[in-house]
Amino acid sequence: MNTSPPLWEVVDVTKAYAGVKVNDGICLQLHAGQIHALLGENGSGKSTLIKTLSGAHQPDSGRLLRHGEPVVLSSPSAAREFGVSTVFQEFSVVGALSVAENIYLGRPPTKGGKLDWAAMRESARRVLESMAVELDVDAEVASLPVAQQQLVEIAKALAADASLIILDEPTTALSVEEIDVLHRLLKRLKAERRAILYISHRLDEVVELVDVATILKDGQVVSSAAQSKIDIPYIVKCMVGDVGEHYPKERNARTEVLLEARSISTDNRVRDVSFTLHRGEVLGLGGVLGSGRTEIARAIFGLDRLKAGQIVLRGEPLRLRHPRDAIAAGIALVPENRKSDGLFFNFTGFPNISIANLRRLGRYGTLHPAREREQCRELLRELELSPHAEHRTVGLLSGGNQQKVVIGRWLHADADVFILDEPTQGIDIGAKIAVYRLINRLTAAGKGVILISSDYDELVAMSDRVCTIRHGRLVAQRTPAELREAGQRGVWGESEAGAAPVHSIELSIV
Amino acid sequence: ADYPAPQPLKPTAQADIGKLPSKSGGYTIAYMPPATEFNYYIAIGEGIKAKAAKAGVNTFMLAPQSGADINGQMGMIQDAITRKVDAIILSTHDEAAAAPLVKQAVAKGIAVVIVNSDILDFPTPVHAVVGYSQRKGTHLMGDYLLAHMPAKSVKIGVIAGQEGYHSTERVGGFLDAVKGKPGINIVSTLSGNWNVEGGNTAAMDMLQANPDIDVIFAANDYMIMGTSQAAKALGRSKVMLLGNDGDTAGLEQIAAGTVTATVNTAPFQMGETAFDVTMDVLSHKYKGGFVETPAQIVDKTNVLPILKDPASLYPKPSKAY
Amino acid sequence: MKTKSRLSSPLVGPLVALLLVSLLVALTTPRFLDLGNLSNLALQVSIVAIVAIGSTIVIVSGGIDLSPGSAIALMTMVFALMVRNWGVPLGVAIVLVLVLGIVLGGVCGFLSAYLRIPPFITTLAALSAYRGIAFAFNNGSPVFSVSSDLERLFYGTLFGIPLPLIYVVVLYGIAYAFLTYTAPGRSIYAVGGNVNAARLSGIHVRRTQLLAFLIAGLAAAIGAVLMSARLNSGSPNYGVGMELSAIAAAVIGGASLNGGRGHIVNTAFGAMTIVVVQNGLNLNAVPPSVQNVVIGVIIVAAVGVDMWRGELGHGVSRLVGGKSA
Amino acid sequence: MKTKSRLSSPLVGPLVALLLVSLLVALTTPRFLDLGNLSNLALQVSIVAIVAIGSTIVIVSGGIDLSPGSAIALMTMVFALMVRNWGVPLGVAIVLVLVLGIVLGGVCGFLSAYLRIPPFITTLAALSAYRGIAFAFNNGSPVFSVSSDLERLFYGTLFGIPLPLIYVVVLYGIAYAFLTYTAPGRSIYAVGGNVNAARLSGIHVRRTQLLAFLIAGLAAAIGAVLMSARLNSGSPNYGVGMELSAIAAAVIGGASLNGGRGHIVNTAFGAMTIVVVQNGLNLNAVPPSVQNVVIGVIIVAAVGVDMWRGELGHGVSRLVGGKSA
Ligand SMILES: Nc1ncnc2c1ncn2[C@@H]1O[C@H](COP(=O)(O)OP(=O)(O)OP(=O)(O)O)[C@@H](O)[C@H]1O
Ligand SMILES: Nc1ncnc2c1ncn2[C@@H]1O[C@H](COP(=O)(O)OP(=O)(O)OP(=O)(O)O)[C@@H](O)[C@H]1O
Ligand SMILES: [Mg+2]
Ligand SMILES: [Mg+2]
Repeated sequence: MNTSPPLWEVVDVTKAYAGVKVNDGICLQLHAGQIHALLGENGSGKSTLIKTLSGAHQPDSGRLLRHGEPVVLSSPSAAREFGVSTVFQEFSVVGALSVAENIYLGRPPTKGGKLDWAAMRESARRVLESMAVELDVDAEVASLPVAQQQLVEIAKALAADASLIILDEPTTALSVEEIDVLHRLLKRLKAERRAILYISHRLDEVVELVDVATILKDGQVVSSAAQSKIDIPYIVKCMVGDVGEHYPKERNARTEVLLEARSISTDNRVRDVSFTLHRGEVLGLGGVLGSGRTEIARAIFGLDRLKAGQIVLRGEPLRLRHPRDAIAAGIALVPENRKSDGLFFNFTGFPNISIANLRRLGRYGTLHPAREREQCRELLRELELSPHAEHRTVGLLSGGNQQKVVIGRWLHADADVFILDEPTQGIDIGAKIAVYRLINRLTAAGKGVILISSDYDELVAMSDRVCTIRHGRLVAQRTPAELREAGQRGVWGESEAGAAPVHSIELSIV
Repeated sequence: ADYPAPQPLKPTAQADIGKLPSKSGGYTIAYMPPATEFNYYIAIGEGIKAKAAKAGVNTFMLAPQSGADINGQMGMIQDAITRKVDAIILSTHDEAAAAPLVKQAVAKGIAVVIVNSDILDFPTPVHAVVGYSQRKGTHLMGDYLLAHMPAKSVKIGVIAGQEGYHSTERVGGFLDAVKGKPGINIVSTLSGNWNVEGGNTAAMDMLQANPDIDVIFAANDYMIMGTSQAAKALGRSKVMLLGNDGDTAGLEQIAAGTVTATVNTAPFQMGETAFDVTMDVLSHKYKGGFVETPAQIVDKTNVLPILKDPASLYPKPSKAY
Repeated sequence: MKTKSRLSSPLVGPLVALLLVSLLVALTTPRFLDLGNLSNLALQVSIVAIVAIGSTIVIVSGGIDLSPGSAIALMTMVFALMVRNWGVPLGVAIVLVLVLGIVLGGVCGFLSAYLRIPPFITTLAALSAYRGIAFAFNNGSPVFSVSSDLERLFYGTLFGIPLPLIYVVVLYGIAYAFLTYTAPGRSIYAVGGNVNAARLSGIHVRRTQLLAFLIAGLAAAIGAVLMSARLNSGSPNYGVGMELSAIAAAVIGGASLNGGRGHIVNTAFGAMTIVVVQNGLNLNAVPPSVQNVVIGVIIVAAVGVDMWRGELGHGVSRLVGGKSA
Repeated sequence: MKTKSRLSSPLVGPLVALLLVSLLVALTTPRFLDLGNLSNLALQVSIVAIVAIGSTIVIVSGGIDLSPGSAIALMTMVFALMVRNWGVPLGVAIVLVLVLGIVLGGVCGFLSAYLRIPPFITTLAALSAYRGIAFAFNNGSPVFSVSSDLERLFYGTLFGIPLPLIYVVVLYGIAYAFLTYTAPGRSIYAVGGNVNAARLSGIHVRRTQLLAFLIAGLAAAIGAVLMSARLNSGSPNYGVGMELSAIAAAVIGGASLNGGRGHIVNTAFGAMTIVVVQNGLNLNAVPPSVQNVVIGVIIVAAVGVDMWRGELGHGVSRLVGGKSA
């Protein structure tokens, strides 16, 4: 353990929103050359603490010490002066600006009072190189997929060359490869004796990376760095108590084919993809970032028109001109970007659930509030959804509950095929397990699930079959068993070539 | 020419007509009022058009829609100069603003005739001025009220236009006549923003605040028509309603008895006169100066003859009288 | 808790504002509370209140409508001409004007929803174009003394209640029912709240955006008919600035210009607040210049108070919504 | 490719639009290309172009400014009175007006940035209030023939070049440098693009929003001085509708009302497009009613074209990124 005096110390910090204490007397110490994990369920107050440490807001009480000296972080810029830089959970990038400008947002290099564009673009390039990321520094950030935006967010924090680097769920959108690169980078920074505070709901990556961990529950520290053991069972126990099996996989696959994609292609990167989804089956889609998994989902959900090929549902060929057609046919999409594509933050939970199937609320386009309440309450119980969902706008629900709301929407719409794009992104282990149980309930009911996940273990554990997507092509289909043999590293990458021929598995399932 | 003899302008305001290029026929005349939103200026334009048609002269109107758009009018004058018209018949809410451009026009040999104005000292020399005196007109209306007092002592409400020259002059003229006279009490003054809508709202509130009002004077006919709607709605048909302009619709309401009287400034004839003067200027017959056009009080007793002569009215009456 | 302030008891704020303003006026002018003046108020508020229904629905759908003032001018002209000059029976003329209103709204709606030109732009263009067309009729001259039956539409009463008051109550009732108890109404909130989520939920986004404008057009048309009835005339000068009063009413009523939020009934309170202020100033014969200043202050104050009330609840969704005006 | 269309060659669209319109006008009226008419155009575009600098910067910062028209009216009044009635030397008066402009802008900026009242509301209130105050001076009558030196500010020339043209070029140069090569300039884009991100990146969000309005106020003040010089007078009626022309100029120039996007130079092209159209219509003596319609159509068309050019680049990314206007 580290004996030198802490670089930063959080002493008894309390922060309340609308009277609710979301940080309650929190203490922790951050040492140079140490990677410190901050763990806890959704809504346990991690980001709130981070915002305090980054000067984004002021604590109601408590102190921050730097080298033992009390300091006040009156604003994000003040925090930066003290050598704190942060990767925020809600990114802090500006879509309308270029990658380079975002990396130096708020502190652009100047020469003689004049902005030095050349220097900015050059150093931006260097930062991205150090992260082994290939990105056009002139690209407009809004034009990049979420994952790459997250990489820009990380680059932004690293470019600040800070003594304390805080990362609030930096890997939600990343896949194994990028995560590896990031971890190697963080370890190097640690070697440079910087302090690192790391937040993630991916416990597998956490345990392999961090030195110590502070665990929060309901805004309080339940296990300090000194106490915490760095192993998943302990952490989970502290966070959510006993949960039993982390991947409670049930195999409900039947032989009946539910959905079939016949060599479909779109203008949006999907090339000649074929697969079948059986009733009660979970079909996993694996691949590196931008391999085109989300794009396949978009094609099946009618968001991108088919250039070639055919989608067949229950033996009937489908014509999808619009998501509406897919929904009408019983296809559901839980989008990877919950906040921008999934939720209505102007609604409470119930309207969010019923929106995709208003027909159920009354005839001739009328809505009966009573009917809505009754239907949604039933789902609320079934999903073990927080009762707050009925009266609070979804912005006030935890990540896990928000995700349940979106899934609940499609249960309410009584869909048959569920496309879950990164369904456990950014939600805590307890909520994840709840989602897994939900998947089991779906498959048990004979529904088909297409699971897109960058969480390798999750994908392998929860899928009945896993397709490998590369450059928009489906290059292999294997059983989880076969994958485990292949081992984790670079499993989706070019490296391992010849995969089992597609048809062989068909037989093995039938 | 069939218009009253001109009175001289201030020497500084009289442009030398002799300096105009002498050209016989083939004239193009631009009529440039401050706005099309006031029917009044359309009526003047129709007067010009009517005469021009007879004389086979080419005229066109160029004006912003809103009287507030001074800048727009200036732009249009600039464009008219660029287009090298022979004469500009100009009416503006803002002499000083127009002055620099008028100077340009005159220098370029374009005849400039100011219409619907009575100022003898335009900031820069012009060739002629045609119009009537705002103050004199409403002063007549004041006298008319004194002559036709509905009671020994009357409570009067005034509906002014939006603050500015026309409102000040017209209300001023009326007040000059009645102020301090026995039995005259001005109980309220509100603005009706020159339009029917505003006159109606102002009158509604005015009649609410002062249920015992006997007379309402409005600075133009639109506002008095809005007022008559309000009076009717509140069942106050006995209130004496006095307007200003001689708008056809206003005259018709006088005939119908819903408005008591107005100052008829005969915009159509003013237009005709302005055209005659302009032609005389172009043919160097005009000696310069200000031609005052008639302004006359019209009430039930003398409205019919006017309405019976639609040829010299714009817009045309809604029915034959 | 935002929910609380928005759905369960969302009516408090603007109503309080209205009552405060009324109290103030009542103190300065006893006459304010005369039955006469109250019905006078009803007449005055009716038109803007009805137009504001449309503005609110467009705002909730995530748009903005700058066109109703000009659209009203155009429609009063067409209406007056139909009845007075073209010999169209009153009833038919009214129906035709309502259709015209829907068309005018539809043009903005189509351009905004299907060609994706920002509503601010399409309706700004309409603001200019519609009034232009209005001036093209009867070469810009107003059309007076249209028909005496027409006047009764506005000045008439039912059981002693002024008709306009009845129209307002009925129309707000319909609007409320539509927004609360129908799928299209719910969709308008959804589209205004999050376009992408709405599209992925299978909502007819464009159709919904269009619908909002069609309703706004209809509301403007009703306003135009009442305006013509009130002044028994049509004029290309009517309705100047109406769009701004209507938007102000919606916003004072707490509608969010980011879309997705707004309670129709509060718009009525917002409209009344504005009219009460004007009435109070007129009753005290305050010069128009000062009136403009006061109106301006009232708007800011009303919204300011509402913002301030909101803060607590909004915090989060502001953050996640990532949108803050 | 979006990047290209935004960063490398963003000037194409609006410039093309301008050239097309000019060509059209030139064909209908040979006189259009007279040197006389061209300098006439320069005079006409100057004021709105300068005011539009402010409107653009506010729009880029994520706001909207409806106040400049009224602010100009107020400032021309104060200016004219200072020079003509209160005996303030011209130079001093100009400086004072510029200060006044900054104050007027500051009021809206403070309310929007620090009290978080949506700019649409604060500036809508100012639109009403400032004109009201303007009317309160000199009891609403314009102030004429202020000073002949004043006129020269507008009608004068330098090496035969009309002064207003020089002002425009210089001011746009400054604005361009400010927006491209200074930290505050970039902050305006950042804040307009994403408030929260900007805040978390240590940008003084509220200060930046305020700054945008201060600049807008200054631009309006310069516009007011030129307006007074052009008309050698001050009047509470000046500048009506100026805010909309200025916004239209910015938007035709491709500025996004969602903030964060917009190229100042294109605003100049946008302003010219509008003025060229008006000029063309005037030269052909097209009646004002038709003019309004044409203006409206032009606005929509210009923006529509720009949108459409964008789509190609945006379409996909928008949905993948999950961001859509
Ligand atoms: N601005 C705010 N206003 C009101 N409540 C808030 C605000 N921000 C966060 N909260 C609430 O405070 C609690 C803690 O939120 P916080 O974001 O810190 O949790 P977290 O640990 O980061 O959760 P997650 O793992 O999902 O990111 C949650 O219940 C959240 O709803
Ligand atoms: N912001 C956007 N970016 C890219 N494509 C879009 C966008 N908005 C709409 N589209 C495309 O336009 C089409 C219609 O989408 P949208 O759902 O908005 O229309 P709609 O409301 O279903 O149409 P309608 O109401 O006429 O049925 C879809 O194919 C969608 O992909
Ligand atoms: Mg968090
Ligand atoms: Mg993806």
